[in-house]
Formats: sequence, structure tokens, C-alpha cells
Amino acid sequence: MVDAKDFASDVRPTWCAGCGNFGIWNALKKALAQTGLAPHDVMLVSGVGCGSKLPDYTTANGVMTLHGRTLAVATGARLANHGLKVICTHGDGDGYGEGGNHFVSAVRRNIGIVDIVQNNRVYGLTKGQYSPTSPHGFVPRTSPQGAIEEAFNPLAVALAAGGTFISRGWSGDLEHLTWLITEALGHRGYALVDVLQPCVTFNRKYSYDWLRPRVYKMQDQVGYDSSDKAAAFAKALEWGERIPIGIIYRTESRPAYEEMVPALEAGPLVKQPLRAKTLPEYEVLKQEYL
Amino acid sequence: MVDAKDFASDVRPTWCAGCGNFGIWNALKKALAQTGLAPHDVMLVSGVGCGSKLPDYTTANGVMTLHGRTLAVATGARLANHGLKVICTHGDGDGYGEGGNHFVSAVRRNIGIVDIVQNNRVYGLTKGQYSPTSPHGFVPRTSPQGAIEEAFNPLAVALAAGGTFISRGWSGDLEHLTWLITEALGHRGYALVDVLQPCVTFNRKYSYDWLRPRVYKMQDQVGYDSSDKAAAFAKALEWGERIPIGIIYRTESRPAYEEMVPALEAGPLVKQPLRAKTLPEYEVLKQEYL
Amino acid sequence: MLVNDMTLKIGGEAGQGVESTGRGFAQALVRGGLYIFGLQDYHSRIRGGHNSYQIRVADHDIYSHDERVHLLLALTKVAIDEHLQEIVPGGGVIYDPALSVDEADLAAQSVKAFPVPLTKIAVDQGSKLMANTAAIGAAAGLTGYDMGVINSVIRDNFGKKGQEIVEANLRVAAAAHGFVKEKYAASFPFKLKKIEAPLRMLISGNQSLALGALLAGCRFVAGYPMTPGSPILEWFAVHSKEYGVVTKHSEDELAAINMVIGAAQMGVRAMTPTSGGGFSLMVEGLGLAGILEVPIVVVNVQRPGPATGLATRHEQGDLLFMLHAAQGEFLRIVLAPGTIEQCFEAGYRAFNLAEKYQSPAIILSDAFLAHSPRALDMDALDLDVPIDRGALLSDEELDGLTERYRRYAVTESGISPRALPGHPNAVYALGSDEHDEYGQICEDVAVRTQQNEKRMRKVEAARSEMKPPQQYGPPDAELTFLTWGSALGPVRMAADILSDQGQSANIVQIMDIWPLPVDKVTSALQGAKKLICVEQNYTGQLATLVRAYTGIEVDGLIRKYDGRPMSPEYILAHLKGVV
Amino acid sequence: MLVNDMTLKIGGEAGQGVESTGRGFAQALVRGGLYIFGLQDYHSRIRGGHNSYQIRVADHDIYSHDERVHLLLALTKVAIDEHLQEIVPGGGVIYDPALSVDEADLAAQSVKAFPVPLTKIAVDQGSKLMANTAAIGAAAGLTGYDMGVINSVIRDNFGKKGQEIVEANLRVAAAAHGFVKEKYAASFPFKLKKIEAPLRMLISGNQSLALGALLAGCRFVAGYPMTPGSPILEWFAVHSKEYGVVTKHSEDELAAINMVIGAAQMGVRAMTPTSGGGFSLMVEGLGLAGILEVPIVVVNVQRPGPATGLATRHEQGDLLFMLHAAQGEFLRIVLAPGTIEQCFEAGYRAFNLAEKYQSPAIILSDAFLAHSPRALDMDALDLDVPIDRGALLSDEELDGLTERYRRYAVTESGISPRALPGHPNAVYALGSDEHDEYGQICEDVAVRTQQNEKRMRKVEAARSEMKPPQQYGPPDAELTFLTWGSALGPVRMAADILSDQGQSANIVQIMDIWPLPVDKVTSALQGAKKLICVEQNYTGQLATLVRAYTGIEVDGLIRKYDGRPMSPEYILAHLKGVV
Ligand SMILES: Cc1ncc(C[n+]2csc(CCOP(=O)(O)OP(=O)(O)O)c2C)c(N)n1
Ligand SMILES: Cc1ncc(C[n+]2csc(CCOP(=O)(O)OP(=O)(O)O)c2C)c(N)n1
Ligand code: SF4
Ligand code: SF4
Ligand SMILES: [Mg+2]
Ligand SMILES: [Mg+2]
Repeated sequence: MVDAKDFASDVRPTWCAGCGNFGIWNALKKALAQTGLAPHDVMLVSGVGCGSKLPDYTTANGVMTLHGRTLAVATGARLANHGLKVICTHGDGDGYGEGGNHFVSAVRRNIGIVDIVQNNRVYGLTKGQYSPTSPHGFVPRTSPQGAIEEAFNPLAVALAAGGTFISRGWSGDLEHLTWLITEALGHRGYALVDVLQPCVTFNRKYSYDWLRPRVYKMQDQVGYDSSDKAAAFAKALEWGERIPIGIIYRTESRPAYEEMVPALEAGPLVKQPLRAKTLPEYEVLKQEYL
Repeated sequence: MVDAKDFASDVRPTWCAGCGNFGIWNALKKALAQTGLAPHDVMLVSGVGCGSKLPDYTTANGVMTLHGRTLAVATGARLANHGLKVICTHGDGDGYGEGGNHFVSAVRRNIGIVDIVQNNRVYGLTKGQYSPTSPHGFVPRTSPQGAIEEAFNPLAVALAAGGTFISRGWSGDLEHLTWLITEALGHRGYALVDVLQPCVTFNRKYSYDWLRPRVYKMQDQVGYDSSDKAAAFAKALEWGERIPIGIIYRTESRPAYEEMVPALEAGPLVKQPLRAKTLPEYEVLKQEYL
Repeated sequence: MLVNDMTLKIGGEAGQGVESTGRGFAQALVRGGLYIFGLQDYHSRIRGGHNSYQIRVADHDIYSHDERVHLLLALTKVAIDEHLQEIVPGGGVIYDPALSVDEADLAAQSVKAFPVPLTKIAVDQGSKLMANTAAIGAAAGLTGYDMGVINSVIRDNFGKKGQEIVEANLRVAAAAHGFVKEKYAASFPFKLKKIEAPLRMLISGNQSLALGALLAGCRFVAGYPMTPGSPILEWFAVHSKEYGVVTKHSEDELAAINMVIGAAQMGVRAMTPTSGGGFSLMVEGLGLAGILEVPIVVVNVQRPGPATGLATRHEQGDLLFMLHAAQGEFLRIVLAPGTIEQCFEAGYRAFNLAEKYQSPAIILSDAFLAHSPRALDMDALDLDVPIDRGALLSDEELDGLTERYRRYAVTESGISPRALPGHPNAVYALGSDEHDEYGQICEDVAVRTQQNEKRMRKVEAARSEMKPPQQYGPPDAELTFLTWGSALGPVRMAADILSDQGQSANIVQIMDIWPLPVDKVTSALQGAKKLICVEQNYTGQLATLVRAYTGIEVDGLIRKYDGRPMSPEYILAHLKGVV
Repeated sequence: MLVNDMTLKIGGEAGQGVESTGRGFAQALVRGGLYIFGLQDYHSRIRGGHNSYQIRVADHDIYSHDERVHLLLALTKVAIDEHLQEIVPGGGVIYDPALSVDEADLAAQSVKAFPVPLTKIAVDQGSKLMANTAAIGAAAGLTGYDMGVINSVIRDNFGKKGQEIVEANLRVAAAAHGFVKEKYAASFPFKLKKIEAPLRMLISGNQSLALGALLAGCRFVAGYPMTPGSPILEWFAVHSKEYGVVTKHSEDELAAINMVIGAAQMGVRAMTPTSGGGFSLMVEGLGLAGILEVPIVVVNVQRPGPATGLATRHEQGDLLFMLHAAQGEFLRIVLAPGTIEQCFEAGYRAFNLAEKYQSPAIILSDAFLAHSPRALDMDALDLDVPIDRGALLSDEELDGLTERYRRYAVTESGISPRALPGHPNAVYALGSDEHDEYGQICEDVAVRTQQNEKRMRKVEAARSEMKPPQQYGPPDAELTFLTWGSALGPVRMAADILSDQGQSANIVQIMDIWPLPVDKVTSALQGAKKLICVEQNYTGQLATLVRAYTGIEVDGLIRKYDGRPMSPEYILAHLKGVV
């Protein structure tokens, strides 16, 4: 049996002590082990940022790509080899800022990727600029005027874009987050796991102490129907004194993108030979030009 | 008095006969005239595509930018000179495909731009590929498998992203579209006018005959409260036998982005001198390095 | 009377079927054993404007169009206004008398007027939509061309519309043919005659490039539509189900190249076609492939810039851009084919080189090459292309791995044996930061130096494998043309004309652009008595490149930057100015 | 005893305040009339790892660090492990005895150990957080430096935290100073002595560049954070309210450059700062500015690639990329400053050149230049910078306009008088397609040719205005260094050392990179007896550029590509290999 420890690598994370990324990392390792996946069954794709260094600290296949391009690389990887479980781990700047267009497209496309967004509501690695999810009025060192825009709401946008698994996790609750990730791993299409992740260095406001009393679990909400879009939209907009975590919306009715691609019916693309047919069968292509 | 004709230029549009862009062009000219704007008061910004050629046929200031970058250029233009009315006219590929990240950001930013999207649900100028708003199953000449993704829903996404004026127009109803654009011109922040625009050459499905019987006007819906987000979300999702047009959601409670920028309190940036202060007042900057 | 040596041109509005008519006639000529070279010219608009399709035909292989037109099929009056000057004395124009053309204008140019009631014939024998078929029939009648092959093309092209439509078109063609043959054929000296010959294909650069890539095992193509690169994406989309290729029209070009990187890292041969503007958006991704050492293929089918420029037209303005795109330094392979055959070759070689050197490979094509069909012998494209996957570790080799896998093992050649993700013995993560041999992020001076040098050693390794320039013509010629890309065709035709005139010229064409095989280029150029560079840009980019690396300065530069392709006449006319 | 000629180095973990401590000490030195050059070195991580801040100090102006360290303030044991080798014999290390350092290791290198209970002193006199202040006090004690200036810096830097904190820090510094002075000062031969001098600034390249741009009237700055370019955006954000600048942290770099284009088209001077990776995303926008002829300024502060590479480190790998970025051909101005003063100059000249030639202008800086502060005389930066808005039509001129305004009027210089949008007499639309004089989309051959030639004429016009290379040293030297960017500093120091050794070397620095002033460069290089190019990349990009355009090939190349800046010692050591 694979154990969570099998997913740790020799490299010590460079995250600040107390960083919420530790919680996400631990939950991911546990969830992978619980799901029975081995390191070689997994492809971790990240971008650039504090959180995006996760694959460097993890024993699993991985690619740390460019800032913002995480989902694009992951989509190509998934289509080339859907035999591997493709999981993205990247920051809110990477996922919703620089990578905003890929985010909306991945949701809409319902590509079979688990997308864990380490949402600390700030740019960590570049030292504290505001991010798309920073609230209006957030004043980073670098911008004394503060953020003028309203915060980006990933859950609501994912819902509007046709998402099929939309959830929020919280890095301060290992057990819940582990469970949430296992659920996401079981989803057939694109699964968003937006994680509340304290950045103890640059975003003092969303600290553990601020978040812990506010979060509450959707699974405890009797009567909540996670397949009801209108209800999900209301929940997605909820923020402040009470912050819902867990699965906001889920439907298994839509096939994943890769299930609909004819060329993938014969199995993962990379396992197929370079040529799908014999050479003479390609000769007929020349007939098109007679 | 300015007349709609004053906004026409000598250049004959190169659009196909029957193209829905004619309706949008005429409505825009009428709306501008009705609003009392003169050609030099207006800055039209577009991208690349059939619809994006509109500024070439119009007498007004204009910039036809790159495919997808319409809103970014327009945002810079607006911040540099909010004395001009900045209006974008661009296709669905430009606005929601290549320009997807700028779309979500402009909505969230609530920058004072009227954004008219010529939504023909196809790539016109590049000859008929599917666009983000093409429905699942749309089969263009170039892609016999058809579109696998679900269509992008601009109204729902704009709502989720915090939009303050979200509307749909229809190029087959000049009067209604003219009215809608005047309303958008009166809005203080970002105003989305997504227009159903038949492409008679590459998208035969969404023809005038298909659309005309389906569209109905929101202003005729007694009891509809366009400031109710939940109701708006439901309306935004409505598509098929009945297609709502008009204002889906509107709030005037949020200031436009440019209203919150300190440097713009003194008036349009371009009207201010290159240096905000006298030379000696800049000398104090050197003190920071002592 | 001149047989099988002429140019036909069809001109009309966008939406009138200029391209399909031109292609149909060209097809008929090829089926009749003739060689043709087709040139398309169209505006960036869907309807209206003026388009044309020009067919140079001969009984021997030809490499480009030229500027003389012998027969114009004018679907509009504008077509005559636009092209009358191009028609040789004694040449003619077929048009519908409804166009109200003044025959005197034609006569003033010694051009013959051949009014033919095309629409009327079409309406009488079939329907109004068949006027173009009438034009084809008329052209056949005038030139004396075989109606059997014309009819075979009509049957094939209208076949899927049903037997009735086919029959009607055949009637229309026959009627127009009969009308013209009787009335005008005797007065037109340029004739076309079917000859016995093996089967030939009528194929363009984009098509042969796609074919080469498919045969190389390309199984993943992502792209965002952009003229003139997108036909390659569309070609794959059309063939995707049959040949098991995943094609993806992505949200933008940033996504396209990054998807391709993801697919290639998994081990699939993957490609993205685009044009310069789309390539601009792929620049960062190119560097990602460079540092990750992931083999990808990017096709840039050039069009005139800057920015949107002239979307449907031709230029070779991106050469130096390809060589230096993206921050930092890393190997990229750049192949610039100049013929349809070379497009095919580049299509498969790019994959082999990319995988061998674990680097991005760029195929730099251009609109002229992409869109212009030429007649090719069937065996000109040998589908049994070599496949070299480079240092790719097999499952068996990985099974035997005993130590931790080092994705970026430092080797003498700079190439590190590659394991595809998924094997339990080779679990590794790689990244866009500088990294150590295992792929772990690492900022050490020694590691940086080692890895940087390892990557850059691949440049020299690849350089030594790059092919020498292609050379054409007598080695001791008075004049040497240096050229690249599709300019080669017109240059070859110009050199032939010069040699017909008793002058001697040879040609050095550089297809393997980067890493520039400096020694091979130097030795190819060293003997040149007078070196003239011909390229389609303003600044003379190839000449600059050659000077930078070989020190050889050209004696003259023939440039063209108006968005239209070179022609032999243009080259000869400008030769006077530069020598 | 050696006075005012030494290097101090502070080393510790990220998060320990290495940078602020180093900067504080450097400030105190500058306030004491000394010249300093500061070198920062840090990892791409927020906490942990090993960072350092090195201060070269002298009584005369200096242009770079060098490799000898005289005094190390070690905040961690790692700092000693990392830097012991750099310390000169007789030099020393200040550290807290809690670090459990083996003094024998130091002694083996003839380095003196100065254990000081920094934390204890801090705790006793103030708080634990003030250990770095103790280190500064200790360094002052050891070098005999004036506590008055140290105290003034403490007062200023801690002032906003309140009087209590200031007092405590002063006590801590004094205690450490007293401790060290008494115990160790006599045994340390390297001393620092305050001298009378005019006020000087301690300023880095990013800061002076921003200042230059602000004074040029830059009122709009958009960018997406990317080290080492983002400090420029942050500088403007901090000063935006006071000086009326609109700053925008945009959704991505594509947005940033396009916002800047929008703002500049409206008439506002606008800029976007980034690094190579961000620049890669701006490539398409650069071409847009090129064809629209909109004056924008783009700053690329280089860091090592490819891709993410070494995010916080240094390289000069993007030179040729800047020259060829984007499809098609158009003018871009490229200025590559090599000193803090030149950063300021580039900051304003870029705007003047951009507006004069209605083109994008790129300032190509680098991490070393951006981050390394140097002491500058107050009048080294003359804020009264010239402003030239080029052919910008005034409201009065527009009032008098009688014919339709032609935005792209064909002129001899290629420059068309520019009207800003908003005037009733000059209503026009422009676009990224090729266009006619009015800005209307146009595909005509003649118009394309005219407009393309018009734009390209600006290249030659700008070329003639580009400054000749900067030259340093005796004209008839035996050795000529060719260099660019921040490599200049170490090259100057190396040349000084050579001349101290009785050899003679001079320097040719090219700041005005593009359009390369070919004649001026040729004449600057022509007399060179032995030409050695020094640059911080693998392939020798400046040498390639110079050869491509002047035909001059360098005799040798000194390169460095490990992510760390050049040093005089490195140059001298490698000189042997290349001459
Ligand atoms: C194209 C590009 N732009 C900018 C950067 C610089 N950059 C690196 S990480 C980062 C932001 C990190 O924020 P986020 O994605 O939220 O991750 P976090 O560090 O907070 O985990 C930025 C802007 C880059 N590497 N590439
Ligand atoms: C970067 C870039 N990619 C691709 C293109 C090619 N292109 C031009 S227009 C267009 C799509 C047009 O579709 P849409 O925006 O919906 O406009 P429409 O023509 O339908 O009005 C594309 C892909 C381009 N000009 N630039
Ligand atoms: S800066 Fe913030 S996000 Fe980054 S490692 Fe530190 S705590 Fe975590
Ligand atoms: S192709 Fe479609 S969108 Fe374009 S002009 Fe024609 S009808 Fe209009
Ligand atoms: Mg973050
Ligand atoms: Mg469209």
C-alpha cells in the first residue's frame, strides 16, 4: 500500500514556517494515498509562485511550468496521457490572474483535471502585491492606494462558466481538505478545489485566526442540494462572517472532455503507436490531391 | 445637432450583404447621435475580426487593435482620457476567446467602457471556425467533429465577475438596440452589450428567422427586478426557445474604476501637464536616497 | 501557336468562387499530364473585393508564376481593370458581355476580347450558380483543351451534390466550350494539350507540411486560427478521427503552445501551427520548451507585419525573430522550406530533430509557399519517412534502472536520456526554474553553469547535423543568388531565364537556418563571384544573418515588401540596380 | 592600516533583514562622505536560504564590487561557510557566539574571529529583533566608524516606529559598538573614517530610471509584477498620488502593454516595466505600437533565462531578442544603460525618442544594475531633463486644419505629424492592418509600399541621432574592451587595475543599441589593437550584433552565464585565456 509519506521528497519545502501550503501539501499526499494512487500514476502540474513549488517537494511526476500557464500545460498532458491522474497546484495569481483565460476555458471544457488553487489572496513569491482575489481595499506594501477592483470570485465564475465540480477547501482543516481532494479525484471532469491558504508573511488579514471561526462545512448543511445551480450561486457569493467550505456544486452528468475525443477511444494517446495505421493506409491521402 | 449620418464614413463596409453587423453599426450611430455625442467625443476601440472593422467605417476616433486585446487598449485609453466616451466593438472570438482574461478583468474592474460584443457565435473573418459561444455540437467546415465544449455564457460570467450593467441586444431590432446602447452609454462603469448578430455566411443556424421569434424583451417582463442578482443569474442561463434581450442586470451603486483613481481627480490625464508639479517639488524625491 | 506554355488567370469578387474555379481548372490541367504552378491573391474580407487565381502551365516542372498572363477569365469588370496590363499581346479575356466591357480598351493593349454569355449559358443549361463552370468550359474551348479531363474534375468536385448537379454542370461546360470553340478558338494562339504522363498531385505547402508531420507520427495538434497557418490545423481536424490525431482549437495561442508542451512532455509528438502574430504570443512558451528540454514543433507560416499587417498576403519578415524569440539562450531548430517537397521534408525532420535534441523546432514557412499549389509526381513525397525518437528510454531500459533517474544528466553531447512520465522507476518533476540533474529547482553557481553549458552544447551538436545549403546551377557561374523560403521558386525561374539569355547564375538556398551550419554555408558561398541575396523583406534578414556568422557580405540585395510574392521578372528587373 | 578601502559583507537567511541591514550601513557610509557600491544576492524564496549584501567602500567613486571581502557580518553559520573563502588574510568575521563557529577554521584562512553576543546585547538593551542593529554597531566599532552617522541612520529608518524603538536601537548599537571597540578594534587593520563631502544619494538603477521617466512626464505606468522589473512599478505606485501618475497592476503582461498603447495613443506618456518573461508576452503589443506608430516605453530588466530561469539573479541574455521581437519589420529604439546615471538618462530619453519617432522604445536594463545602489552626487541627476514631444500638433494647429487629417501622411523623414484624439478637426481611426495615409485599412501594393517605406525611413532617421559609444581610457591603449549594460562597471574596475599594473586598456560601451549607429561604432572600434568583448551571456550577443553590421570581429570574448554579475577579477582572470 502506498502511504502519504511515499509522496514526500527529500527536498525540504522552502515555504515560510506556518505557511498554509503545508496543510495543502499534507492533505494532497494523504488524499493520493487514500485513493490508492502511486507516485508514478500522478502528474502534478503547477506554474510559478510559492504554492507552485509543491511538485518540487513531492515524489510524483511533475511539471512546474510558466506563471499562469498551468492549466494549458495540464490540458495537453491530460489529452496526451489520460492514463495518469493530472492534478494542478497553483496560486491565485497564477490561476485567476495571469491564467484567467485558461481557467474559464478549462471549466467550460470540463477537462479531467483536479485543479487545486492555493488561494492566499496575495502574490507571495513576488513579495506581497495584491492578487485578483484580494479584497477591495487591500493595501500591499507596494501599492499604498490599495486594490480598487472588487475581488474575483472563482466559485461564482466557475459556476457561470459551466463547472461540474466546484468546491472550496481550507488548509487549516487537514481532514476535511483530504476528504475534499479525494472527492475531486473521483470526479470525471474538471474539479475546482479553491483552498483558503493563509500567507503568514504577506497577507496578515486572512490568518488562521481570522478564517477558522468563519468557515463552515457544506456537508453539515441539511437540505443543501449541491446540484442546484441557483443555490450554488447564492453560496458562491457568501463571504464574510460565514464562509462555506466543501462542495458547492457538483454534477456527474457531463462527460469529461477527453471522453468525447474520438482519437482517445483507443486508449491514452502516448500508448498508441506513432502511426495509427499502416503505411499503405496513409497513401490514400495522396488521392485527395489528384 | 449631430445626426446618425455624421458618424458614417466614406468607406463602404466590406461586410457580406445581410450581415448582422449592419444593424449594430446603425444602432450605434443612432445611439451616439441621440446621446448628443459628436464624433470627436468618442473613442471606438476594436480588435480584429469582421465586426472589429466597424471603426474603419465610422467617423469617430478609433483604434483597431490586436485580436483579443480590445479591452486592454480601451482601458488604457479610458484612464488616459476619460473625457472621451470609450466604446468597444468586437467579436465573440475577440472578446470571449482570445480576450477572455481582459473581459473578466474589465467586468471586475468596472472601468467606464461600453463594450459591444458582436456575438455571431462563430469566427467570421477567419472563415467559420467555432467560437467560445458556439453551442456544443456546432460543426464548422474546418472541424468535422464539432465543438465539444459547452458554450461560453457571457452574461452569466459577467454577473459572477461582479458586472454592473449586463445586457443582451439583437441586431435585428434597430430600435431596441439603439435604446439599449443609449442606456449603456449612460452607465457609469463597465457596460456589457452582448449582441445577437447573425453571420449569414458561416453560421446559418442563428439566422434572423431562427432568432426573431425567440427573442423577448426584459422591459416587458412585469415584476422583473434587474438589480436582483439571483433573478439575473436565472435569466442569464435562459437560452433556447425563449431568449431574453434587454438589461439583465444593472446597478449604479458602484463607482467606475476611473472615479477611484487619485491621479484623475484633477481631470483627464492627457489634459494635465506632463509634470504635475514644479521642478523643485520633484527635487525632494532625491531626499529619499540620503 | 504556342502549346502548353501559358498563364491563365481567373479574377472576381470574394464569394464568387474564384479559388474553387481556379483550383478546378488547375486540377484538370494536372490530370492532363501538364505541370502547373498556382498563385492565389485575395483580400482579408469574406465577400466582395477583388481576388484572383493564376495558373502557370507548362509541359515541364515549374517553380513559380511569372508576370505574363495569356488568358484572363474575368468574372467582374474590376478583374479586367486590374489585370489588363498583365496580359501579353495576342492574349485574351473571356467575360460575360453583361459586364459592359469596352473592347477598344482591350484592343489598345493588343488583347483580344472574348465575350461569352456565361450566365445565360449557365441559366439555360443548369442554373445561375454554374457561371464559373461555363467559364471553365469556355477556357477549354479557347485553348483547345481536352473536355474529358475537365468533365472528370466536374464529376469529382460536384459529386457529393448529387447526380443532377453533376449533369447540369457537364451540360453548362459543354455548351460554353462549344460556343467558344466555334466562335473564337481559331483566333487564340495559346493552346493547351493533354499529354501522357504518370499521375500527379496538385498540392500546396501547407498540405504537404501537414502530411509530413502526420507521417512523422504527430498525434496532437493545438492551435488558434490564424491565416495562413490555420489551414494546417484544419487539415488535421479533418483527418483527426481517421488517423487518430487529437486536435484542439484552443482559447488562445498561449494555450496552444503550452498544451503542446504538456502533450510532448507526456511523450506524444505534438505541434502548433500559426502565423507571426500567433507566434508572438507563443514566445514565452518557446523558452519553456527550451529549458524543460521538451521536443515540440511550432510552425510559423509568415504573412506581412507588423501586427495584423496584410492578413492574407505574403512576406518573409520573421527570420531573425525566430532565431531570437524568448528571454535567455537555448537551442531552437529552425527549418525554412522553399518548395512543396521541402515542406514535406521539414514536416517530418522537425519532429526528428526536436526529439533528438529535446528542443523546440520551428518550421518557418510563408503564405506564398503555403497557398500555392504545384503539380508533384506521386513519388515526390515518400511517405516512408525516417523516424528518430532520439535518446528515449524504453520501458525495458527503465525496468532495469537502479539509481534515481536523472532527467537532466550532464552528458558530453548535452542530450540527456529521456524517460516518459508514468514509469515507477523514473518518477521526476521538472520545471522552468534552473534545476539540477534530477530536475529539482537549484540556484547554485556550479549547477547553473553545468546545466546551461549542457543545453548550449546541444546547439553545436545540432549545428553539425544541419544540412548544407541547397545549390542549383553551374558551380562556376558569374552570379550567385543567395535565398531562402519560397523566394527560391522565382529565383530558380529567373536563373533559368538568365541562362536562356546566355548568362550564368547559380543559387544557394539555405533551408537549415538554425543553428546555422556556418562552415557549410561559408564553403557554399566562398566561390561566389557576385553574390546577390533575394528575400522578401525590407531589411535583408538572411544577408544580415550570413554576415553575422560567416563575415561574408553580399554584393547586392533584391528585396520586396509589398505583400505580393517575388516573380522572376521582378528579380531580373532589380538585378540591374544592384550589380 | 588601510583606511576607507574595504568591502563589508552581511550574510544571513531571507527574512533576517540582510538587505535592510546592508542598506542601512551603506547609507551611513554615504552620509559619512564615502563612496560605496552595493551588491545584493538572494534566492527566489521568502524565508530561509542564504542571502547577502556586499558593500564596497572607498573615498573615490567606484563602479562595481570586487571579490575581496574584508569584514563579514555573519547572521548565520552558513554565511561563514559560504563566504570564508572570499575574506582576505587579516580580514575578519563578526558573529554571535551562539552560532558555534570553529575559530580554527577561520584561523586556517588567516581570518580573525570576532564573536559578539549580538542577540544578548539586543535583548539586554532593547529586544531580540534588534540583533542586526547590534551587528551594525559592532561593525562600526571594529572599523572605527563614526557613530554619529550610524545613529542618524537609525533615527531615520526606525523613526516611523516611534521614539521608543529608536532609543532602544540606539542603545543596542552603542553597546555593541562599545563591546567591539574595546575588545577587538585594535586587531583589525581595515578602518572606515568619515570625511567631509557634499551630500550624496544612495540610489539604484531601478530608482534612477523611474526618476528619469517621471521627470520626462510619464503619467501612466501599467505592469504585472516580475522581478527585477516590478520595483519600477512599485516605485510609481508609491509616488502615484503625490505626482499624479496612474499606475495599474494589470491582469497580465498582455494587458499591461496594450493598456500602455491605449494611454499613449490618447497622448499620455506611458510605460510598462517588466523582465524578459513578461516581455515575451508583450511581443505582439510591441508590433502593434510599431504599426500604429504609438510612442510607448517598455523596460526590460533582464534576469537569467530561459523561461523562469533564475528569478532573482543576473544576466544579459536578451539583447538580440529585443532587436527582433515581433513579426514583421518596424522601428524600435533600444537603449541599454550601463550605470545609474545612464539609467536616469535612458528613463527620459526613451520618452523623447519614442515620441519623436512615434515608435516603441525599449530600455534594456538588468538585475545587477537594477538592484545595486551606488553613491551619487546630488547633481549627478539633473532633474531638469529636456522634453521633446516630436511632431505633435497643438490645438491651435488643429484649429487651423482645413483638409482631412492624415495621421500617416507620407513625409521625407517618415514621421507624420500627430494629432491626439479629441479635436473636431482631426477625427481619425487607426488600425493594426496596413492602412493608407488616413489610417483606413488598405491592401494596395502602392500604399503598402509607401507606408512600409515611410515607417522604415524612421529607422535611418533615428540611427543618425543615436549617440556614439561611450569611450573610457586612453585612445591608444593596447587593449580595447567592448561592452554594454552593467558589465561596464566591472570592466572599468578591471581596466583601472590593468593600468595600475602598467598595462593600458580602454573601453567602448554601446548604450544606444538600436538602431545601431553603425558608422559611429565602426569609428570607435577601428583603432582597437586588440578587441575583447565582455558580456554576460553565453553566445556573445553584442559581438554578434557588431559583426553583423560593421563586419568587425572581436579578438576575444569574455562571457559569464552563471547568474552572478561580472567582477573585475573574473575579467582579468579570463583575459589570459582570450588574448
Ligand atoms: C510571465 C510572468 N509574469 C510574472 C512573473 C513573476 N511572478 C512569479 S510568481 C508571481 C505571483 C505569485 O502569486 P500566486 O500565483 O498567487 O502564487 P503565490 O506565490 O501566492 O503562491 C509572479 C507575478 C513570472 N514568473 N512570469
Ligand atoms: C493573435 C491572433 N490570433 C489569431 C488571429 C486571426 N484572427 C483574426 S479575426 C479572428 C477571429 C474572428 O472572430 P470574432 O472575434 O468572433 O470576429 P468575427 O469575425 O466573427 O466578427 C482570428 C482568429 C489574429 N489576427 N491574431
Ligand atoms: S510568502 Fe506566504 S505563501 Fe509564500 S511561503 Fe511564505 S507564507 Fe507561504
Ligand atoms: S462572414 Fe459573417 S460576420 Fe463576417 S461579414 Fe460576412 S456575415 Fe458578417
Ligand atoms: Mg497567491
Ligand atoms: Mg464572431
